[in-house]
Amino acid sequence: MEPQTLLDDNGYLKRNIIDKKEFSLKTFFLQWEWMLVIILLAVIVINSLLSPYFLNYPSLRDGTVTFLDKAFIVFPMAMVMILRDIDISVGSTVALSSVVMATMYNSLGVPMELAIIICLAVGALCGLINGLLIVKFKELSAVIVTLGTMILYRGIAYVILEDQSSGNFPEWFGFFGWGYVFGIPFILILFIIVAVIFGIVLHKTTFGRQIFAMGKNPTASRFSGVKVDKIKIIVFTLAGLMAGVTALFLASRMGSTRPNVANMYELDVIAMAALGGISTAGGKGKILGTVIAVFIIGYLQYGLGLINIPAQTLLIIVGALLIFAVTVPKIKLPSFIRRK
Amino acid sequence: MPESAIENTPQVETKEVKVSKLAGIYKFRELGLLGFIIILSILIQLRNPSFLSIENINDMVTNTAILSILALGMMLILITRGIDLSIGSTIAISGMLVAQTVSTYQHLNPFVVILLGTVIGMVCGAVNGFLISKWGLLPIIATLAMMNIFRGITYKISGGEWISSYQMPEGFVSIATGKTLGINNLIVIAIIIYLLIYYMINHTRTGRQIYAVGSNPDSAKVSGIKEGRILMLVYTVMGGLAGLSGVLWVSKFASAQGDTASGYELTVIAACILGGVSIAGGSGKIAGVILGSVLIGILNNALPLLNVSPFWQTGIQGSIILVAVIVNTLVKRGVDRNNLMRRKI
Amino acid sequence: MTNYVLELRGITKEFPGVKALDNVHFKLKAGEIHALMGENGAGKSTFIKVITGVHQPNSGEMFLNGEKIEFTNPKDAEKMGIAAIYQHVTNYPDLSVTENIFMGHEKVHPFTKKIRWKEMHAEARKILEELGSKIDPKIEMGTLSVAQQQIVEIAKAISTNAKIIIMDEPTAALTARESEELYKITERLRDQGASIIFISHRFEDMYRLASQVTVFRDSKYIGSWGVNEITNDKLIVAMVGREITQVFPKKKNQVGEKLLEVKNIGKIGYFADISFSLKKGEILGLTGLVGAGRTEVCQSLFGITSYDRGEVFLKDQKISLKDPKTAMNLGIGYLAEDRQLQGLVLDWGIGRNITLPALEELSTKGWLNDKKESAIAKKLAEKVNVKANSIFDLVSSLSGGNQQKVAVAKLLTADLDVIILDEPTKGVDVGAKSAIYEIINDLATQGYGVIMVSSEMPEILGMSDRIIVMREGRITRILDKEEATQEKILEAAMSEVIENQVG
Amino acid sequence: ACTQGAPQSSSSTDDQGSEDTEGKKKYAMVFKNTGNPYGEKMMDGFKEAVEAIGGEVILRSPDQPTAEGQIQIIEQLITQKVAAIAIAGNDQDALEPVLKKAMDQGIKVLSVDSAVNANSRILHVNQANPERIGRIQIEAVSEMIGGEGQIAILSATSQATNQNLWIEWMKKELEDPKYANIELVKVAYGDDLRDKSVSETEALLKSYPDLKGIIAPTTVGIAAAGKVITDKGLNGKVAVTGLGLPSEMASYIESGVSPWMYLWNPIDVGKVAGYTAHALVEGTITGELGETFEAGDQGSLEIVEDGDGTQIMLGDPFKFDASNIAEWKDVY
Ligand SMILES: Nc1ncnc2c1ncn2[C@@H]1O[C@H](COP(=O)(O)OP(=O)(O)OP(=O)(O)O)[C@@H](O)[C@H]1O
Ligand SMILES: Nc1ncnc2c1ncn2[C@@H]1O[C@H](COP(=O)(O)OP(=O)(O)OP(=O)(O)O)[C@@H](O)[C@H]1O
Ligand SMILES: [Mg+2]
Ligand SMILES: [Mg+2]
Repeated sequence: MEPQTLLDDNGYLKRNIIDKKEFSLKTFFLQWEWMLVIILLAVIVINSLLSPYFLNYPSLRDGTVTFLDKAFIVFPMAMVMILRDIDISVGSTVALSSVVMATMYNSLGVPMELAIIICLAVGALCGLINGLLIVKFKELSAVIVTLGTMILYRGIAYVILEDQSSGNFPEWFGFFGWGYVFGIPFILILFIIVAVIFGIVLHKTTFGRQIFAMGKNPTASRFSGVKVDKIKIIVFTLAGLMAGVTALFLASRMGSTRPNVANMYELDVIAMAALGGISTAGGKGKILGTVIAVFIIGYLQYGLGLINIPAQTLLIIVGALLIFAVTVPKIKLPSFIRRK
Repeated sequence: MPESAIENTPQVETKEVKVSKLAGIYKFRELGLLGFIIILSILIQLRNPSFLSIENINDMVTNTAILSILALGMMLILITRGIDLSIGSTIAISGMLVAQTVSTYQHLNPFVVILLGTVIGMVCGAVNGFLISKWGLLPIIATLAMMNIFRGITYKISGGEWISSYQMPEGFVSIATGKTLGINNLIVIAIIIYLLIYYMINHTRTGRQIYAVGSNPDSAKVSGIKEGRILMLVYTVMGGLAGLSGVLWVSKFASAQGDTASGYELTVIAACILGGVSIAGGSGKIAGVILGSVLIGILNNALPLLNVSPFWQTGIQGSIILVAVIVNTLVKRGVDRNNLMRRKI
Repeated sequence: MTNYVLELRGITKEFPGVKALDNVHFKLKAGEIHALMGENGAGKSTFIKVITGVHQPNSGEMFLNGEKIEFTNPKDAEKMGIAAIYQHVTNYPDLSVTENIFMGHEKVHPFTKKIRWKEMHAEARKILEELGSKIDPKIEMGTLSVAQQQIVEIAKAISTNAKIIIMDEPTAALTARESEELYKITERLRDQGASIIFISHRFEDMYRLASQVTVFRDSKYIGSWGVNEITNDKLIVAMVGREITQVFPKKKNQVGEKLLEVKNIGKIGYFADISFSLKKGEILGLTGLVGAGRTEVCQSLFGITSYDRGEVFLKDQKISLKDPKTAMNLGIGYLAEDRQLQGLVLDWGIGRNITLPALEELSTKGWLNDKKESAIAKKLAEKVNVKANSIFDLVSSLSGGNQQKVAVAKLLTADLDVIILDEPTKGVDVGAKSAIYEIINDLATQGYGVIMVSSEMPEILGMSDRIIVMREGRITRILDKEEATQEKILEAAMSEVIENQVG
Repeated sequence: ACTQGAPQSSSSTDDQGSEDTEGKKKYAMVFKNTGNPYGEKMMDGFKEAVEAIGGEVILRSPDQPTAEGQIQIIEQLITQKVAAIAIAGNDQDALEPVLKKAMDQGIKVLSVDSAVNANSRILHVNQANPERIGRIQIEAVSEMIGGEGQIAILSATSQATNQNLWIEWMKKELEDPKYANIELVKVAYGDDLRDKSVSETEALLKSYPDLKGIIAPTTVGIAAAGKVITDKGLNGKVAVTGLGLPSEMASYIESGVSPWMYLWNPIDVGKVAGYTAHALVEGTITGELGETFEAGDQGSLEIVEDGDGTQIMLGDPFKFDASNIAEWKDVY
């Protein structure tokens, strides 16, 4: 479209700057999320062909439950990655918050309802500490701080529970990991609710916009009055809080917990976020993509598990998928469909 | 900053030398870390007198040698704003292949074996480098994926079996246990690597270009530096060092397993960042990285010596790492502030 | 034909959606200083990048000493003796000054290829001294101010012993004195046989240096003249396509009551004893040499960095400036010196950049309001006259001057009393400059207090009601409009005497 | 509408399809982690037994030794409607809910090698009596060091339940007056990591210069201890024993660093697991105390008591020494 030029009152050249985005089918369909949808469909089709047990509701339902626990952390991790940071302490946070919860309940006689709240609070507190350290010591990056707290938080969990596992939760606590509402797993319902909330916060609020701005240019954001420190602290606290949520589900699914649970969860979570189109280079990504990515990796592992592929082959396949999925958008498409 | 290089080329006037030496000490950014290590050592020594015995120091240095070799490679990568999560798997794959080779060809020359492991590692590193420089994948993602793939391949080629010490010829095991000039081979190899890398990053163009690419990739392009080549180089070098470490690891422990060095990449990265290498790229010095490795080596050595409850070890390790980086930061800040105070306004 | 060292014919360069160069020509004689002028976005920087091989043209030919050449990367150009100082400083903040100067052509031992640090440091020091600068070549580049970095860039170009040197707005960040140094160096280079292409928005640069001037407008070649053949007015018409009668607008602002009062603020290592006041409707010029500390003072008034001592009063209320948001809420706005790093999110569209500081005001309870946002962005982008098609155009695709306009537009979103502008016209063409002056004047007329940091003497003299001169972190003089002259300012900027006048 | 446990619609799906098209029943074994030769041998034995009884075998292990990984695998096995699951648990308690789910759907669950708690299994196949394992190692070390001196234990991780149980028994055995001159100075944990086990061994030697013997009831630990003693030239001064793979320990047994050590045959353990699973599926046994059944080439086995649950107990661990190590080192 040619810009119109005209003269204003003072005789200056005046431009008309367009403020409506034209809807373009091309850009719409060149979104990364379509690619993910295609991969997800491919995974489902291949799984159905490979295993007769895959494509039926009970199987999909139970399969979904097996991988959703850590998926809660993907959303705040996406935010952290958009901020060009990384949080590798989330696995340890899961361990610590579940261990504290179990200890509160079993050793200190705290009612389970309160213990659950404490679990979430401990998670959030771990995240808050990460955030505060990162903001106070800017010379250290988030990797350094969370590498330290990763070891520390798990260490505290060991100090608390030593070599014991702690369980004996009340019957109803099993509902988190094993319960159904109208035949739909409770964890799935909660996952979708959390996904929607995070999606809205990240894409529809000023808070989300500011996160993207910080990811693209933290200095300019600060100069533009974005409260960069506050936002960082909130995002890391959210990561901790969601680790607390994961801790609940994990403890519920295992009926107990131990200091060594959720080992290396952070890498799984980062892989899901990356597959979902969240760039660790910052400033880019959508929640929708991460949701699809969670299901891609989850169903891939589940489906291949149903035909009893050995774990080592699974490692190779997941690694290759990650490379494939991240590479495809970089392949030079013919110019007529290349994205801008 | 080639500060160390500067210090090596004395100024014309003696007076200026003094001034720059003094400034050099202030400029030594890892002062806090060094101080921390010294204080920590004294405290440990007070609790267990065998800590600073020759034998223990020798054990400690030997056990830290492999870590420090890997940390230097990781430093190069961090300087270019990258990261390599696949090195644990590279160690495993190279260790496993080399162990399988020597168990079949018992009379292979140790140098050939070392070379073989290094080459295997370089191939792995080159794959990372290729994905990152040619396909433009982000380092964390590419190496995360390759971490899985290399590990999976290691399990596949081993078929779940381990290669045990009875299958390894004496010559191979002595790579790590033998001595040269009375010094353990691991230490000798580590020192050779330090010197090579020191020379490379401070005295060759390519070395400086590594810093340039990390400091400002865009202007590196404008200066005609081939970023892709540099990235390819650092990942290949890292792979080579990991491959070498794989040989040393297997030789040292006289056993090759599929899960060798699983998760070791985080220890290596911890050593680098303790040593003041910036994750944001562009800066990092050998002296710092060696200090960082030493601190981790001390922790690994001293916690068992101090009879610390196993349940407290992880927590103590985490707190010390955190405290060390924070102390180092505070000291740096203090030094900077001091420099500012002395500036005339 | 052969008396041209460099000739370009029919160069066209397209970026997706923009034709940055449209069939342009250029001829450079041996030993000449050739000025290249044109509005922001005319395509000058792109043209330079085509010459140095950063960009490859879509069509057109290039001849070096009569021979046809093609460069595929900047290294090729460097080998052929072409060096460039790019508009946006391209340096290595973590490396030493010496390395920045010699990057890509380090001195190495012929056999061992070992880098010769000693020689390089010595040579770097020599070049810097020739440039009249005392920068220590061993210091880290990142610790230097923008202007000092610019000097290093120049040193870098000199160090290659290039036959053709291209300077893209080298004086944009320099003060008059430093510019004078640069002129001398440029002339010396010419006398030693180099040919120089010089891009600047400052006419005095052109008159002082160039013998030939070529003008681009809207990506097209307009013409090439001997500097003596063409009048200033004609040149402006060639550049802008219309006449600009007056660069500095007639001042209509009324200076009112006191707005901001700064009492003895200081920050260790940066500045000390800074006291001044700012009145409603006043334009307060802040000038000084490179590194005088103007930026630091301004940034601590905006809450970016903190001052260690002293007090600041706004409308007689003592204020504490924790962070930029607090400052903005109190009514203080700041236009950053380095627009690429501090001012803009380059990967974002114009619209999002403009609304970033005002997101909270434009939203309802934290919810983004796209319509309102777009409307405001459009209004402001048009107000500062950004050369763009839509508010969704990426800022990174704009020319330097147009980026600056976007940065100015960001300030206009907030409800401010005090506006601090750090080098607001750096790299901005005559047309846009007068538009920015107009805006500044409007702001003052509306009752804003404006602090304008500038290194350009005419701008300071032409715009300010009062002028503060800083030197090495202290205020050396505060001058009223009437008494201010170029000489007095220079004297205050360079003299040892400190007159602690509190205005 | 809120329910816990699978909704009605699907909880009864197991009856129509627990048999595959070919009519072969599926027997699954889940080991702790992949790439572990001990586990591979056990799975080999399991496979042999299942094939002997005409079933279809599924061998699975997660890539890391975690309970989370095993839970996922068990869910997948439930969906595949296997007939039986034999599991070497990574955590005693954490598998309870998912294994209960499996049992609710009619799958026979037994644990093998490292037990899961009594609620989450029908019975356990125990490779050797923990009491015997514990006591025998003290007897061995006492013999090696001539009945007096300091000894230390180098274990796997501090939460490895197997090892902890054995260590308990070792301590009980030490209470016997005949060991009055033996002092257990420390229990160290090498986390089954080579580098950590080496550091721990070195620290033991330095902190207790008079140390005479090291018991390491874990493969990585005993091999690392053997290696350190060899490298430091302490062969003859410090004796190493414990539980380890013959292949890993061959050099040290041949050199005398470890005069002898123990282990059972993982292949046999796997076989017994296979036959036991078959007996459970066929209904020959129900897991009650006192039941007996024929386990192929493993002979007749009886179900005995084990705390709250029941188990099948294999014989004493096997002793590997210089006389027999050569023939075993290539086996496992
Ligand atoms: N990489 C790019 N991608 C897209 N468009 C670009 C790119 N670089 C420059 N342009 C466009 O090319 C045109 C010419 O820009 P250029 O930077 O050459 O202008 P200039 O004459 O140097 O202006 P100024 O004086 O403001 O620096 C502008 O419209 C700009 O938006
Ligand atoms: N002696 C010095 N050593 C190192 N850096 C210095 C020195 N003096 C000044 N600087 C640098 O200069 C800056 C202070 O100058 P500032 O940029 O605030 O000045 P300015 O007057 O705005 O100059 P400019 O024209 O560069 O914007 C400091 O941030 C500091 O980095
Ligand atoms: Mg330009
Ligand atoms: Mg400034």
